[in-house]
Amino acid sequence: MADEPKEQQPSPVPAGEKPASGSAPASTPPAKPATASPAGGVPPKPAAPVPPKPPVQLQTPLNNELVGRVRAKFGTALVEAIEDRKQAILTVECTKLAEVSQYLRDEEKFDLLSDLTAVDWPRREKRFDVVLNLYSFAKNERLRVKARAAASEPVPSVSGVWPTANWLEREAFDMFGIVFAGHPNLTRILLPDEWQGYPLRKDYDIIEQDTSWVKENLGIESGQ
Amino acid sequence: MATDTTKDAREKQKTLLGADELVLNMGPQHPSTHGVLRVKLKLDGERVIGSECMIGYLHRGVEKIAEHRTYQQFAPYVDRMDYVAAVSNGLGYCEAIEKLLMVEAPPRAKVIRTILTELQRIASHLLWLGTHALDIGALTPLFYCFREREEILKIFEKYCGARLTTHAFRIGGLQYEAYDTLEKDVERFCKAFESRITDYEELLTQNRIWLGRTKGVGILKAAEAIALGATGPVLRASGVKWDIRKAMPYAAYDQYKFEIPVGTTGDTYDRYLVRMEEMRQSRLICLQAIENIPSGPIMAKVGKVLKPPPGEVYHAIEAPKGELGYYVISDGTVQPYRVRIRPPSFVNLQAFDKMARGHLVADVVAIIGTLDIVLGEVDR
Amino acid sequence: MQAVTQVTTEFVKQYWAPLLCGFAIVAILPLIVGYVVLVERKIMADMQARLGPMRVGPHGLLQPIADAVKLLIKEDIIPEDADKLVFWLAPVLSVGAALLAMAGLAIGPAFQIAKDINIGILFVVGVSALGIFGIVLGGWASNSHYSLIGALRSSAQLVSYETAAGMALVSGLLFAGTLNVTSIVQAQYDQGIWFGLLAPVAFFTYLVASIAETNRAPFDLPEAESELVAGYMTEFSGFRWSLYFLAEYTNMIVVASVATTLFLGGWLRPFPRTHWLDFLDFLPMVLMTGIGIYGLLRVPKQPARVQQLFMLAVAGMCFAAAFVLAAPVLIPFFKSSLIAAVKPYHDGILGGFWFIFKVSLYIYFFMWLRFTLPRYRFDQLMRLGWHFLIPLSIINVLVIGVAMILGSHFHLEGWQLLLTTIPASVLALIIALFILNAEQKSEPQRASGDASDTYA
Amino acid sequence: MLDQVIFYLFSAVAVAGAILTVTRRNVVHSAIFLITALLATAGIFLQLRAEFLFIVQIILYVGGIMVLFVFVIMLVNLDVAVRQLRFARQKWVALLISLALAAQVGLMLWSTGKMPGQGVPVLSAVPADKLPPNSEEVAKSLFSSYLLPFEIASVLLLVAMIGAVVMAKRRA
Repeated sequence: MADEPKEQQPSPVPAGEKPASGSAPASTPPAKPATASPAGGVPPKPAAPVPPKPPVQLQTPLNNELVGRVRAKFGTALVEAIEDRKQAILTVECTKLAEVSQYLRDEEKFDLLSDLTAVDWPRREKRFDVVLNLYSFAKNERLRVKARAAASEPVPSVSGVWPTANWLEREAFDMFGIVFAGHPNLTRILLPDEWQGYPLRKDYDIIEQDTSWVKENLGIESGQ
Repeated sequence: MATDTTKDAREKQKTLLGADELVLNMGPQHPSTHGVLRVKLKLDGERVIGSECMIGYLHRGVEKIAEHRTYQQFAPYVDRMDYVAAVSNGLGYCEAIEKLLMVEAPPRAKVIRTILTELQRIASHLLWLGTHALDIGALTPLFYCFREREEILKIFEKYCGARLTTHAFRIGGLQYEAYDTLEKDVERFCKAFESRITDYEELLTQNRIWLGRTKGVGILKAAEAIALGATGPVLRASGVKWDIRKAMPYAAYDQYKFEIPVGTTGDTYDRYLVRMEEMRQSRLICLQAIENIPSGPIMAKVGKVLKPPPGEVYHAIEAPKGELGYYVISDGTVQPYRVRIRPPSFVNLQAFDKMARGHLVADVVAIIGTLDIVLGEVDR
Repeated sequence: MQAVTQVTTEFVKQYWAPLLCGFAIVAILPLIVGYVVLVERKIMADMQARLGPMRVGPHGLLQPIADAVKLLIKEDIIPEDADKLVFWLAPVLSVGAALLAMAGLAIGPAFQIAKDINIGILFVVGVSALGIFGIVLGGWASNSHYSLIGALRSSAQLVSYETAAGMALVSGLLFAGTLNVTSIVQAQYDQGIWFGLLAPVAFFTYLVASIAETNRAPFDLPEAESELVAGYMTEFSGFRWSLYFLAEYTNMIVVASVATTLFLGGWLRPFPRTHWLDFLDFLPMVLMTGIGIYGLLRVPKQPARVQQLFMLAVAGMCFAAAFVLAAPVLIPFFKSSLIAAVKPYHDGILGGFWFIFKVSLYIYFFMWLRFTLPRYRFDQLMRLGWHFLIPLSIINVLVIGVAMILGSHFHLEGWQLLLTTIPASVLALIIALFILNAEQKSEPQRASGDASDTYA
Repeated sequence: MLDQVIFYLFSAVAVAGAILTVTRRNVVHSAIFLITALLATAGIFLQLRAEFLFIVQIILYVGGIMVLFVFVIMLVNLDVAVRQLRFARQKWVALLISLALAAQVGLMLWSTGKMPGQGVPVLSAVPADKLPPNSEEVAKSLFSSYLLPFEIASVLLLVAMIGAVVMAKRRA
């Protein structure tokens, strides 16, 4: 993660959200994956050299008061605190997720759980990110909390903290197979209960399906 | 005398045979579940003592599709989620990707986006009003609402050629310049709409039956609404004055004056009033916006192939139904690594059980209506 | 064998006229109901800023026939777990009761099947109430929860509102002093005033209760489509469904006829004894001619040749009807000697016209309410019935009785009776509202406990 | 002749309905046959020119009481009823009572010497227009000669009604 920061693209609109990181273009030349061709005319040639270069660093460490307080309270349970495109992201120890959530809701007034979802990084040791998007009415501020979990590792459920997590965790279970410990009713929500496989995992192909289920319940060879 | 005998009947049924619990399966094909929602109701007589929403009948794996399309290719798909408010969906997606790309749409594009999105909000609320009234048994408002919605859809059609799934916006701005009479059309609609909305209110707002059917039904207190993650009119009717258009302005909303209507008790009637007032406010926004559409380009400088720098962004807009959030992760390639859509209907529907308990079957219908869900968005 | 033949001939000889009328009703009523539905759809369309059926025939005039054919040739579906016998019986019961009730009605002074039965209006009310069995048994036999709830709602609703309707009828009957349909109308002629004016509260109560009894909006809970799909009719399709439909609309006609007979002066024209209003006798003729002329004007605007011809035929029928209606009114002008001979036709035709006119107005009111109002919830419906309408109708009977005694004490007649009955009605209304208010004040603590019984 | 045919028709329907009522396993079917029996009885009343009784029978028994019966039956779990024995222990009592009833009726017919077949006097047709108006006559006898019994019955019903309301209120 800790790469040299570099600005990649001059933002066309000055008022736009500039990358929070450094301002000067550094070692690599401006790659411009999205070339500033006026209203799109010529195919953007410079797009070609992008892939080989190392990923651009827009994520900077975040160190504001909130992070300070969380770090003071939970110490090493706060794995990382970064900012990406001006959006705060805290990564916490998976086992501590429920306590941190409780703290964030009660002490830091993040009373709305906007969203809870997961991301699959199959090549990582702990392949899942459980992502919570929080909002605080009092501060008018959003916060993203992440917890990394291995495939079989149960993640503490936050449905006790925010009841809205109930369905959202069910959906994450449905789509990724992440088990949330302490969830009152962890069943599939969008897919049929007997479905095999977790479709949003990266190793689940886009045309893959539970063939036996389809045959048995729909009486057809394939749902495709 | 009839009272006593029927009471006896119920008493007998409870004590002698213990057959007092009735499980009623509502949907997925039922006139008032607004699509393919299936609700299992546990009834005591006609009183709901428990409920379970079963969803997923319209699940198409939109988030999975997103991972296999380029950023631009995926844009039309989002229209198919909340298909009665496609423009809002498109706006949220385009702005999220713009944030990811760190570009901003030019001012002219922003204003036109705002106009169309607010028209879409009116259209979505009109559809809600018509179907909600129909659920409660008032046949006529539905047709009036469709009459007005038709006008809005005509404007969309003139602008981009599509009425329902418009794909009106592009990442970085707009594809089409506003057509010549856009301002005039919008103005004509807005002028006429004022009296039309008064007509609807005359039909319903003071109607005794309407009051009886909506007041005190499906109460959601502010604390409960927040805990259940409800957003949009559902949250505002509970008395929380929170609208993303004001709290974290996007598009051109910071330039216009409008009020955020809030309710007090959080019952179905309050949600009705809030949405009615929101339509009025949207109308005012449209009128303000058409007065001064800045000139200039309509497209920011973005390439034909979009490769946002790696990283992630969460962007939420105030869709007609509530907070519509897009959480997009880029790995630097032309396809998004992950697109998570935070659907307002899905989260709001979770409040259904809380709201329906203790009410009658007839109220269940009113409560489903008042949540204003679209199953395409719930199931994605 | 001979005995059977003898009995049959005896029977036919004695009752050929009512039998014929009965056949006529059974044969024609479905058609009438079909066109009532068409009119309802057209009115609804007009109120909702659209056109309604336009495809079959000019202005959709043949739509009812197309609908009927469609319903008849539909597949007859009986659910697997249904109780076959009851499922078969229920719609027949429903429609049978409704048709039987028609027998007691007098459409004009000339047309009545069960002539001069002593219990007249009671017969109509009692027999039409039997239709409830069709609904209840049909709902039960379908073996579906929606149907069962619809049936339960229906029976509870009917039992509750029948009381109010019956009491309202009693108020009206107090003025008539008889149950016989013909005599009731005659009494209104003698008094020179409709009983609906003398007892407005009773008329209002009956109006509301009759909407509830026929399961029409805003009291259409047994078949509330947004809640119960179609209530007791959910599992019925095709022909059986159309029987229910026929029963519902026939019931509408029946209650409208009862109300017309008792409260709106039956077949009497407005102000039957005011002679300077005699020109009203020409109204039916003029009305029919007007419709005919309008039809003629519309002929060239029809898109297809067939449709033009059909429209022409409709106009022709209107003119023919106008001619029939005009004959008894006009003949005396030319040949005064024929007055006596023509009189029965004169009264019969004009009476029939006015009766049907009033019934149509009543049904129009039903429709109007349906398009305007949302639906009541079941507990609200029951509360309205038991807490307001029933007390109101009972009190109304009491005070109307007192008013009549007072009236006869002061030798008041006809319009003068209004002097006592209007204050009485107002009094009844005030007392009922007072009771309702008192009920509502004690309501909150009950509602919180949620022990209120929906079916009570 | 016609009158007799109609009478025996109605009687047969009533008797058959009554028998089927007690022999059917399905409670709803029993109710339907009970309704049939009641309607047939009403028909006999009508044939006897007792129009008022006819309509009272229909409105009260068929339209009122039977609706509530059916209402109750539908709420009851039918399987339980089916499993129960049709004729429980009371069958001897029932037999005794019905025998007594039959004897009573027979005795009455015997004593008046009007056994069926010796001419049925109750069926002699009186021309309809000769009869006094039915409901008026009922009203007159109720409110003049039978005023006291009528009032006692009314008070009894009122007491029952109030009692039921009070009990219901206490439960609720």
